[in-house]
Amino acid sequence: MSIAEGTTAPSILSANRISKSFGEIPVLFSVDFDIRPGEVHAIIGENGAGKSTLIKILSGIEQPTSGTIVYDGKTVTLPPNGEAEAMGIVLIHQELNLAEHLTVADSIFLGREIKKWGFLDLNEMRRRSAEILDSLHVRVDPDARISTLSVADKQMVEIAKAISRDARVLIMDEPTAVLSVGETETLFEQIRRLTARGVAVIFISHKLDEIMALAQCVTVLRDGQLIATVGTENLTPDSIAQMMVGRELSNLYPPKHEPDVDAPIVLSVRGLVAPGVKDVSFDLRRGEILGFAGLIGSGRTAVAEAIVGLTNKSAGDVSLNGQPTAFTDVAKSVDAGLAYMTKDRKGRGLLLNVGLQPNLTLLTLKKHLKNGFLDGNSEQQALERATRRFDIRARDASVRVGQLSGGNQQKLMLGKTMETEPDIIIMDEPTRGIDVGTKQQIYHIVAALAAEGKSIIVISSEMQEVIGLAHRVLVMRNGRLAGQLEGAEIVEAEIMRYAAGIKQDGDNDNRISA
Amino acid sequence: QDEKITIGVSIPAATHGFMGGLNWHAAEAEKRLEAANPNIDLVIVTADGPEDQASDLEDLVSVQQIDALVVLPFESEPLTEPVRAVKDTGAFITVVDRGLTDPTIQDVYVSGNNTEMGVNSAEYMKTRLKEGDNIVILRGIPTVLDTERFDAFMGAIEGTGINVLDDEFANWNRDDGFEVMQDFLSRFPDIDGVWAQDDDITLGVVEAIKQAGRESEMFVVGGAGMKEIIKGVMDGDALVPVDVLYPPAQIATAMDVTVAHFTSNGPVTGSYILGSPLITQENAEAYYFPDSPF
Amino acid sequence: MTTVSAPEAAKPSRGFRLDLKTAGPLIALILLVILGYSLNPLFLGEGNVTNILTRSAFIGIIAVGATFVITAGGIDLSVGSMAAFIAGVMIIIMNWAVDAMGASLATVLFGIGCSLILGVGAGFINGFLTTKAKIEAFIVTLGTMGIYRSLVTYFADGGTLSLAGDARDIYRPVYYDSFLRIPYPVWVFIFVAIIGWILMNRTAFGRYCMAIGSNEHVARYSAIKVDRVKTWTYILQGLCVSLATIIYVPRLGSASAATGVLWELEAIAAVIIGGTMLKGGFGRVGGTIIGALILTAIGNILNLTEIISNYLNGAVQGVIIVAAVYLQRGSFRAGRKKAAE
Amino acid sequence: MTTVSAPEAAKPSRGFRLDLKTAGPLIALILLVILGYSLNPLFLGEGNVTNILTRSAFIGIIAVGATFVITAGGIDLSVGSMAAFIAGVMIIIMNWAVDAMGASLATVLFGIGCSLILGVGAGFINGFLTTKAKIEAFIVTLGTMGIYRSLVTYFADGGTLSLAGDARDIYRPVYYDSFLRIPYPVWVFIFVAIIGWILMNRTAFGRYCMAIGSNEHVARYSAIKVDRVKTWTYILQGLCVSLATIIYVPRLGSASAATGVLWELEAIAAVIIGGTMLKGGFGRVGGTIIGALILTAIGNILNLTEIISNYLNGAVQGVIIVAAVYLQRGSFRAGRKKAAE
Ligand SMILES: Nc1ncnc2c1ncn2[C@@H]1O[C@H](COP(=O)(O)OP(=O)(O)OP(=O)(O)O)[C@@H](O)[C@H]1O
Ligand SMILES: Nc1ncnc2c1ncn2[C@@H]1O[C@H](COP(=O)(O)OP(=O)(O)OP(=O)(O)O)[C@@H](O)[C@H]1O
Ligand SMILES: [Mg+2]
Ligand SMILES: [Mg+2]
Repeated sequence: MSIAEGTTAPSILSANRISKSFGEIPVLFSVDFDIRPGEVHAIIGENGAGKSTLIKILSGIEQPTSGTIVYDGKTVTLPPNGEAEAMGIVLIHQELNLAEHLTVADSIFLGREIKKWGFLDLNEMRRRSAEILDSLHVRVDPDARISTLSVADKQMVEIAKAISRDARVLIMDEPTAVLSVGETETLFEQIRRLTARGVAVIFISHKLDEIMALAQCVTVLRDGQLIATVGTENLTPDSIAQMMVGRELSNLYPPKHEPDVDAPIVLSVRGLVAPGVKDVSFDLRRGEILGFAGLIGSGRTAVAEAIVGLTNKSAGDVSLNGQPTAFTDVAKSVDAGLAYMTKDRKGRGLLLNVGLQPNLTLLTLKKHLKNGFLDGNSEQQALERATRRFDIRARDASVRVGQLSGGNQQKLMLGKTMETEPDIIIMDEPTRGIDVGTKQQIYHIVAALAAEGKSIIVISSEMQEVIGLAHRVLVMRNGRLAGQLEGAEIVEAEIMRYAAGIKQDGDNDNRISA
Repeated sequence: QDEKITIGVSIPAATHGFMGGLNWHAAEAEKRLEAANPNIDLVIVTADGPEDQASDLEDLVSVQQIDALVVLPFESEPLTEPVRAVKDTGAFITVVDRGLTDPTIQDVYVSGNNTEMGVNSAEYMKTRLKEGDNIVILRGIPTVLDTERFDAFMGAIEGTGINVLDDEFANWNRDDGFEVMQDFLSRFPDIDGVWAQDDDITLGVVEAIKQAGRESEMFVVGGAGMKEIIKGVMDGDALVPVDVLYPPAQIATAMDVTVAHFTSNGPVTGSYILGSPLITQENAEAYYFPDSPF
Repeated sequence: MTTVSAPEAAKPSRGFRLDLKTAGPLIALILLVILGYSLNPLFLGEGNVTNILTRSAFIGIIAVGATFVITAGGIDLSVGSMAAFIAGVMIIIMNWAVDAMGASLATVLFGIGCSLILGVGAGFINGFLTTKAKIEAFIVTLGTMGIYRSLVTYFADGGTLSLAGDARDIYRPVYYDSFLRIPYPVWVFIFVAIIGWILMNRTAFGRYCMAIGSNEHVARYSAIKVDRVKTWTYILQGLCVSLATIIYVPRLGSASAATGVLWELEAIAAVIIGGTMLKGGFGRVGGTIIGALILTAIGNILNLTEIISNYLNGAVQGVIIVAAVYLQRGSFRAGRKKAAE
Repeated sequence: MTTVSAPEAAKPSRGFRLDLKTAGPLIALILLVILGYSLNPLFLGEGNVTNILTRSAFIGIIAVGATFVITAGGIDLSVGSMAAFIAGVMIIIMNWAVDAMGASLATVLFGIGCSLILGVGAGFINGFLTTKAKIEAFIVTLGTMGIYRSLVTYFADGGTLSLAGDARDIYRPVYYDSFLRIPYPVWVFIFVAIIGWILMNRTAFGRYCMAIGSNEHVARYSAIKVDRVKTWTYILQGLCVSLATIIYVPRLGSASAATGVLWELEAIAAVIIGGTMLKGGFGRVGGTIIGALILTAIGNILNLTEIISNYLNGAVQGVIIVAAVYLQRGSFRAGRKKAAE
């Protein structure tokens, strides 16, 4: 891809002095933006900076309060509700935007069905879906219902859906937030293929290395203001981060304190078999941060859900502080001091149509009872505490969670889980969609918790996160533990090898328990 | 005499043919009586169930401030107390059709006669059928008056040797009458008579019999006096040769009597039991009201 | 990328699932047939089977429409009253036409045409109030339910509207005659079922209904004209009611306040028994047909036997419905559990 | 960052939102009162107001229970039949007690106790079948609706079950007497309304109901015992039905197959008119109370005037209900539109 080519070409889509307010609350202030065919243009900024809002305006989903949009050299008013797709502007929403009851093929072609004599050409749609999914190396059946897919697979379906459309401008709002390295790599291949054909791609991500790898040009937003638009060749991840956050960002990851090898084992799993899990054994020590790595669908989430009682295990033992336990529901595991934070914040984590406070306290409502009745003040205080601790930013007082920016939803969910004050916490993709500044905060919180003697399992598809945080990393593959890495062994290449099945630990599972 | 007199009329809503006819007669009587007596205001309210009717009675007292009440109770027992409450306000009470459990409440009682209706139907059956003949029965909705009719009928045919093959509820509804009869027809190869008890049901029954082509095997006895049926009886329909009257016009009688209480000089009291005579080709003319919706 | 990942896990094998899901209601129906036959062998007599099929046509046709409404996340409580209303107006119009120009095939066709227009209009009103005035479907259709029922009572003066005899004679065969030994109403039912099935499973419209019922935002963002599609489901429902009325009127030649009482409940029950979800998103026309047959068969079986007190008919009906749905759900419990995750 | 963040951000300004949302049904009710008064000033006479309040107690109390069921994403069609059934059994039991040991306050209290137990039991059955047997609430409660209605018909042998005269005399004041000029049923209604409001808005249970109705998965992941809470909503519903029955029986002293017919529809309508969403997730007990008052007032207004034919009662009722809900929704349309995003 040559940038030179891009710079000479006229821009295909541009925004001039766009402002946007929701009710009284301004979210974007006079932002300019433009993109040329064949270019990947990244938008970065803190959570709530207005990135999603900007691209919603660029795709017609939201109408700007003021300012104009020029598409193909003509000033246009983009039609609402994704109708701009017909004009070649395709958007992948930040939050999953699939109907759970439909099949994969139905979803990919929703609103744009292939017909033969007026009837749906199911075979053709199935075939084409399979083809697109194949090109993305996604192994899902086109006939599978969306509700049966994992979050990552759903995201891949969304990507497949977007790629299948004849886009001239393809806008992706944090498509990689739930993807692991492998899937991300595949996605990038596809993006490069599209840009080579002249498609313009707008790309939002909080993963700065991805931006360096993919984009030619970066627009930085802060507080709804345009800070700068720069070519990536002049940037380093550090300088981007600084532009975003407005301050120097040093050591993203806190220093690892030495794990205490004699610390008692707080959680011990032996021979766990459950839906999606085939014979998994491991131990977790007090004060330890244990990373779980692996590909999509490798069964990490399934392990966590089986442990806390969200799914029924069919075999195996789980003991907590040496006591055998069998949680039949989440309440029991929470009471025992073991909390699980889901990665599916929209479907499993948060009630989107209510406010922040009921969401934050839902898991721990019992703590906010006074004489058996809910104590609004106590809930309010909890919210204030969590807002401070996790830097949750809502612009409007009465905002419902569904209206929060993605990253702020994630922070709220983190706050919700931490409200239980667990001794052991399993975090599934804890920093999904969170900006670097806040990420740093969260990493420090995690490290501090471990130093306090809490034990933490971090399930993450972001390799760097696992590497940067964990004392020990378990790699899963096809529902089994493929390997264990410790100390200096924890490097990307090693993890990948286990995850892809190129390397395997001895068949002896016991080795894996430290 | 110029004092305004308000008379409340509380009846069930027109949910099936008979009640429809009753509603029509009430409305006609209202027009007629109000035209004839300018100082009298009749207020008709319709109810969907016993509790609804109890509420209607309260409303007639509290907002219409009635001087007299004509009531056809949805069910006898539940409405006894509410009617008594109206009586306690000093209103003149006329009860229609279904008697209250405490007859001392009413000043006038106007009624058809469910027992007689059942008995008369059975008597006619007896004239047409002999020992060993088979009949089927289609009942209304499980309520007190249906039970009264049914028990009276069963009592009257007891010992005659006429077999009641089965009885089912047809909800005073044509469609249900049609379907239940269809099923009776496919179930029983030999049916000699049908007691449908209500003319709405009769219409459905007749269609089912015609569909099966078994008109010649049996006859049907309905009840109430629907104009279509009466017309058939007049014309000598062999399938439905007779009908048993259960006059929807009784409400008009009751209203007349109640108005008479205020307009005539002498006191009006007592019972007016309208019989449930058998309507045959000979006397049908007298029961035929082509303008009535029923 | 070496995503060898879960190849087995992802294959839900469509054929299998479809089978299981259709199988649910079907098994319940078969059990019911066996029950009916064992109580009274006449249950499977040709006459009785024809009766059941013909009867189930009314509820079945209406329920096909209801399947679309419910799949798209709506509900229509007005269908029974609407049927009574359409039947009533149709009769008034035909009688008027007979007076004006005598009874002929044209009169009947004219009446049928009016019925179709009324159905579409009534459906449109429900759809319009739901989508444009943004009133809950439950309230809108509860309201129109009262309105239609009242209007027919009013038109009939509390009594019955009857079709003039000569028009009746011309119209009568539509209910009572057969083609290839199958009565016309059953043909209409088959026709509606096939069209409905195709519409639901083989056209974009059906997909849109499911998408809207499943997640309205998603549907909206997919450039689906949500309000239009929803309105169309109500219009379709109205059309189905009108078709049901067209085969209903020749049966008894009359309409009254008692016509179609509680049909809405039966239609919705048929839809749910058939496996469509009340909350929307998942519609199964085939199941609905079976649901309608199950409901009719239950009533029929109760009429064919004397074992139980008449007073308990409703109880038996209730027990059988619950049991039928339990069986049906039970038979693919395993499959559902995963889906429910 | 201009984030107003924590303190203000977190303040959901409860007062304001509550006001707007309660205002909807309230405005409709006020308009209705004005209509009633203009038709007949006696509408606001003390006697009539008392009548309206007392009457609305039945539906109101049942609807409070229904608010919980619906908020948690369920539905209960069986309430009307359940009321008839409980009333019937209660009468049988009391009559039996009178025979056995004479009529006394104890007899009545015994009957009341049995009624409460029956209500809880019936609610539990609905809840159990819905959550454990995993049958759709619509089907379960359609089934139990038929079953209870049949049973009461059976117990009454097709007739009426009447409370023995002497027990009736003791029990009668519960409906007809007043305390501070407010009849007892109204007191019970007020009591149930307050308890219901507190339960919904000030306890964990209410919060759980909303969470479950809004997203069952999230509820489960938030350590909520979904099945248990749902079952409790049905039990609560049963309890409310039983309370309504306890004040109903002394009114008419009897029960029959005609008792409580269509109460389920009225109760659900009251709930929806009050602003609770049929899809669950959002429950408003205060609105339900107003909804019940609106429904009762409509019925009462129809008795105030003779302007319109009785045949059209249902139509007027329908129009008013739809209009009331339209007004209500309209008044905070702006708020909703945004909320619908
Ligand atoms: N529909 C809405 N109503 C009210 N406020 C909204 C709405 N949508 C977004 N906002 C507010 O606008 C601001 C910008 O949100 P936006 O989603 O654009 O952030 P973002 O940059 O995409 O953040 P993230 O990285 O967390 O996704 C946030 O404060 C958010 O709460
Ligand atoms: N309840 C269940 N029943 C059957 N299979 C399940 C269940 N839960 C998960 N699985 C399957 O188990 C596999 C592992 O899924 P899981 O979500 O645990 O993966 P993961 O490693 O967390 O992947 P990612 O988080 O990247 O999506 C998937 O193929 C999934 O379909
Ligand atoms: Mg965003
Ligand atoms: Mg997973």
